[in-house]
Amino acid sequence: MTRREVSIEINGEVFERTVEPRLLLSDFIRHEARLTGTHVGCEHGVCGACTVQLDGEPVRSCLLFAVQATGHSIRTVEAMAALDGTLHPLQQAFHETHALQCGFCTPGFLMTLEPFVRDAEPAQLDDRTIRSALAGNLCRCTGYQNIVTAVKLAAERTHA
Amino acid sequence: MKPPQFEYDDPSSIEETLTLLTQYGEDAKILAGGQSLVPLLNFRLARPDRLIDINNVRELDYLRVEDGMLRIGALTRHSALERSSELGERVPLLRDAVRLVGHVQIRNRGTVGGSVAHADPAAELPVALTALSARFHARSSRGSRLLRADELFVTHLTTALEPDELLTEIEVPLPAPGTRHGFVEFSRRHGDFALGGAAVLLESGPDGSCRHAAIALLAAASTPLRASGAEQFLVGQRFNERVAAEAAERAVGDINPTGDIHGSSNYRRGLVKAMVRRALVQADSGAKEAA
Amino acid sequence: MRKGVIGTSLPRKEDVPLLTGAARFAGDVQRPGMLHAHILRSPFAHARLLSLNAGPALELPGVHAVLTQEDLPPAARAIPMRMFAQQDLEGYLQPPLAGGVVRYSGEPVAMVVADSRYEAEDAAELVEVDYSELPVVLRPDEALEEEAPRLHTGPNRAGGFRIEFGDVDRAFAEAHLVVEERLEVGRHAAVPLETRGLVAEVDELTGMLVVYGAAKIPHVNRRILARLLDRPEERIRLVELNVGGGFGARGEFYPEDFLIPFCALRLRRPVAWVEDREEHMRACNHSREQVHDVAIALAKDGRFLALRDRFLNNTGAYIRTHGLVVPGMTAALLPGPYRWSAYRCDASQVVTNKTPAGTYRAPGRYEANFVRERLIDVAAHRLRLDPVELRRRNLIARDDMPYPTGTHTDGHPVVYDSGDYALLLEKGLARFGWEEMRRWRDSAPHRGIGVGFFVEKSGIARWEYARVEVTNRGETHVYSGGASLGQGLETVLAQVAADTLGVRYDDVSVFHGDTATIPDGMGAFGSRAATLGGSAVLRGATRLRERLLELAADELEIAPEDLDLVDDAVIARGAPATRVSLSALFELARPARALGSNTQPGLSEEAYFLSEDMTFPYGLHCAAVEIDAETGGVAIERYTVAYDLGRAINPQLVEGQVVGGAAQGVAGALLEELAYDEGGQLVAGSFMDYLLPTAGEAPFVDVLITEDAPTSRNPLGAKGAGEGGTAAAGAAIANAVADALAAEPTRLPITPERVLTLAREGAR
Amino acid sequence: MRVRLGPISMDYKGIARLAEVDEESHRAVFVVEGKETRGQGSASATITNRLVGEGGSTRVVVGTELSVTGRPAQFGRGIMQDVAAAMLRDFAECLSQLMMGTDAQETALAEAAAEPAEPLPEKAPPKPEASNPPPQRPQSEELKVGGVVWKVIVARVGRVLQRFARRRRPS
Repeated sequence: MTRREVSIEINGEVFERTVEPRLLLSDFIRHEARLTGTHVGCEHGVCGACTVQLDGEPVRSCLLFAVQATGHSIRTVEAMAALDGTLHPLQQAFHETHALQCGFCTPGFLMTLEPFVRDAEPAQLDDRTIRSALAGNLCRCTGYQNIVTAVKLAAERTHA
Repeated sequence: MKPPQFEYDDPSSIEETLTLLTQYGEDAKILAGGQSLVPLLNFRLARPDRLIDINNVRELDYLRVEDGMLRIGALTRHSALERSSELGERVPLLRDAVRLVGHVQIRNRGTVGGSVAHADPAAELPVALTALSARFHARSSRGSRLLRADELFVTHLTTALEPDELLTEIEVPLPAPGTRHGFVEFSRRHGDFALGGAAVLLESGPDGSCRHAAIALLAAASTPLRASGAEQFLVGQRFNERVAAEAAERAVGDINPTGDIHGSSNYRRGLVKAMVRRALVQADSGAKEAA
Repeated sequence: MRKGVIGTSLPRKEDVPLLTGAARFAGDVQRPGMLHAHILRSPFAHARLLSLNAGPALELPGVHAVLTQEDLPPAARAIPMRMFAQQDLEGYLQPPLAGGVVRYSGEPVAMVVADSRYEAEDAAELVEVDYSELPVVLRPDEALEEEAPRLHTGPNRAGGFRIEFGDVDRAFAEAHLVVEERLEVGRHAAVPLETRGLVAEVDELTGMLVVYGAAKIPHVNRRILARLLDRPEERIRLVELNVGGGFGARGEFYPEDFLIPFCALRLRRPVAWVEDREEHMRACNHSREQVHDVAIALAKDGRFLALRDRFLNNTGAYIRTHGLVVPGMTAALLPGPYRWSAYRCDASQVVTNKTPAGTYRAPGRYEANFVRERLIDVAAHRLRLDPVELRRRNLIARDDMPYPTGTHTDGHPVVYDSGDYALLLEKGLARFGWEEMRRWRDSAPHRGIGVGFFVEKSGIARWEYARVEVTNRGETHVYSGGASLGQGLETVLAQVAADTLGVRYDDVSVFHGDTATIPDGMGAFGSRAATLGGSAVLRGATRLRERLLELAADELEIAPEDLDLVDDAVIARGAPATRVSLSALFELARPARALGSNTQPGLSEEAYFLSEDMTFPYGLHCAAVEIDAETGGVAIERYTVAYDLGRAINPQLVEGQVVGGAAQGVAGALLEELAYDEGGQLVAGSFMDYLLPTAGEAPFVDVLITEDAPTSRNPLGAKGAGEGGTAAAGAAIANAVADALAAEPTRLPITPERVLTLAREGAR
Repeated sequence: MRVRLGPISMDYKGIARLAEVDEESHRAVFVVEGKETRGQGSASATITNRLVGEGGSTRVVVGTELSVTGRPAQFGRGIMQDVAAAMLRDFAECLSQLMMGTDAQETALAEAAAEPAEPLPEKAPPKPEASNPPPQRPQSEELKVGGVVWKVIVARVGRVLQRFARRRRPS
């Protein structure tokens, strides 16, 4: 198969590699860019653990090929906390409300919810809307309850 | 679960795409949003020799109203539909339908053309577009043609598009002012493909009776299905619960949905009936009209 | 306790790396020269393996090896049981790779090793395997029929036992009412979000075999691996990394736990294997599938006279590490919180052509609670008695504690240690708003409310190890024989250590799961990590505190009882300026100094904790549901779990355990089912059809934690918290659906179609 | 043999054989067995064809039991049901065309409805006869599902069935 040169910007850094077209973006991020915070839970687009932001919008990286990300900018969980280690308000809210247990699904949730919390109007922040916003990410540990609480807390602080 | 090998092209224009399709035809597969195709690749249930990625064909990404038509470029993402205020005002049925497609990550990537070309009878957009009497533009190096939904959708996951053809645009006639709509579905989980559903458009005459009705059924057959018997029945009727129930009964009269572990054929038939009735009631209440 | 660290909802110690993407899971490990394995699995549920030709696969560039059963050493013929083993079961154990016959779809047949996972999967497609299909049996009752296809040399009933006390037959003969039902629980599974994964390598410098990706029971698995590899235990190091959920299934010793290390030894290259979701669904332990023929005998006033059950546990194609644990737990805890004068339970472990089964959160109890509580509701309906009232009349009284139930499991007698069941029942109902919800139910059709009472067990496998140390920087390190699967082990153990020693919570670090730094341990299962692990830490920390005070007493020339340990120093009570820091004490305890002054060198205290027996937390699930009579959809209006744990070390963590557990239990009642077709193909083999609940389906769960009945079986007074959230969820949901439909569901899960069938046919 | 359903494609190598011919009850059973050419899965189908007289026309009742192993069986949402339904429909159409084409006097309508691994019920509503020809598929030359093997099987089934049908004619 014809390998392709790709040049992908992830968290502000450009990664240039020559890859098979079939290489999944999730594998590129994890194994080529060595950013293992993005997790793979099903590889068929249901669990949401591999969610990253493509040009600012949450997408499933297991349903994209690395070659497709050339020229685009990818953001992963590693980019959320400040360089000095200060957690992003959403991360902080997750921490305070016990919104994670095993934490495997957490990066995917954070990538999905970061734009949601940023853009959410206060009127949207009822349980139903929040649950709908995070229904594309599976969590097996928490039963989602504390994640809903974390979203409310983070949104309150963000829009205060 | 890694995809098999394939060659990859990423044309940047329709012309270039058509040339590639002419060259590779059967052996190639169009990659649009990839939200249905890539899982099949990862499972190695699809093994095209070549993927023609049209995500760089920007000329296919548009949404505009002209000449009483909503024109949707095949590469328009679900999320673009969802966000379009014009769509919400002019074709709210489509907006309601697209909101039910998968989850936000799916809608950010999935495309209207991809959803149509994948021809899953349980998918929301093909059903909504069927109810809306949309027409589908297909192009190849040989020329172009325009297909109706009943011409396009052949069976499960199969359209009438020839191997060298590219779906380029979906045109949706704008519903007449005052047209009311309903879109209802039932799935076992949030965002899953539904087990049954219905899309409905109702237009009333000055006396309040039904002048025009469109009913399309979701997951009722191997393709999206118009319930023409029920539609005809509704015309001239004044709407009430009994009429809705009767129309629903007629809508599922001779459907025979495929059963699976989530529900038998019988269960699904009853479910689609309930969905039709509810969609009609929703349309009648008019609560969902306009954004 | 002194600082009130225990009992406080502190933020979790584990979080920051997990939130920032810095945490490392097994799939994140990358070693120089690492190869990737892919397991070739049988597509057939039952077939003779005629031939296997790896030739074409080996020709593919990048392919290093294809291993089959012929390559395995004799010692590795079968994976042994680690719990509730029975001699009869030996003939049903699973080999790491199939030879001769495959017995379930998904059984490992060969292993392909290549430079990348992509290439390994390419190569696996080229391995030519010839099978000759054999007849398939999938249901446990059918497996016991005379003409059923036989899986192994022995009968399809691989094992079983009877538990009995009292005169059951007489009680049934004299009963006012006998209620008998066939009740079934569908097959579902733990399905953690992280699939399993392992990386094995031989450290070139030391010759040590290192396996990353251990979970749950690293020391136990090292023992098994050593035996199968015929290698000394101390030449094997298992390392637990971050673990993405376990719930009973992950961390047991599976075929891959042998194959990957074996392959690394053989190829002398690091070998990685990350299970994909499709294989996880077919390879990792399933659970829950049981068929009960159960009966209850009642007196006229509703008094329970006797309980009789005969049940089959569908354990799939092989007996795995759990032996008879699941049927054992079912039979031992089926009597629940009630008084019975007689009980008989015949348990059978039955093999079929499905994926082998093991434990899943509240193993055996989820099933038992469904069976018992469902049957009690049926009885209440027949007696025209309020189901709650019927329970109230039969609860074991507080004054009867400790209460020997007359049952036992794997050698442990079941003796309830403490409990005030009546009090918990009333508290739970009040919290749920039972009267309010009755009115809610009566105000519209298709609404129902139901309860499920449960007695859980926790802290099985009696002992745990801990070592508590003060470091040269004055910080505290805790080494535990427990393991973390995401439940917050580090947080809880740090709280116990901080509280006991008097140091700051933030200054405590907890280490676990590395056999190189921890000599032994039992791990994390059966809600044991906090109770047994915490008690071991408590004991070690208590001794370390005594030593620190003694050392400081010598240094400050003040009697130990006049000293206190506060944060990072030992201070004189009432004169905090008189102090010696922990780091200074560390220097004093260095060997040269300590040996000179005839004291024990080092600031490290090892402790083992042995519990005389299990503890028994208990609780109540209450559910209110509304049914859509057209779709069969079940909407949960309100859900409450009341749970008495004796003592909650971190209430917020406990609540999280209960809510997450309830989401799993409710999903097992409504959504999740590992459906097979007639040929034995797992058709719910992906996340498209195996329906884990999303945030849209998981109910809001209101949790009431009570501490009315601490246990005396450990110094913390704590009972395990991990499983009660799941234990009675199936029972409560089924009873609420029964109430809404005036019908009697007899099988979980209650899918929309089954709801409609019940609504149509079931009116009682 | 390549089975295709939209983007899904599975290649099998295998055999098709006539397993049973019962002249008395006008019943012919075909068995098709295949192994994935790439991958470990397999597929087998038992196709039962039975002729039923119906006024002036003859109905061919086609039943199929499809058994599939490997990923197509596990990849959910009932795609195997869809594949089976599509295969059977193609089979029926192909058979119908063949028989109508080869013997214009005879009207044989192939009826097909599939629930895999379940004997086909005969409850399919009676179809109007000859005047209503079977729907023409857009690519009737190239069967989407089934491919070459179908044609072979259909030809053989057709021959057997026509033999039955001729014998029925006097009645």
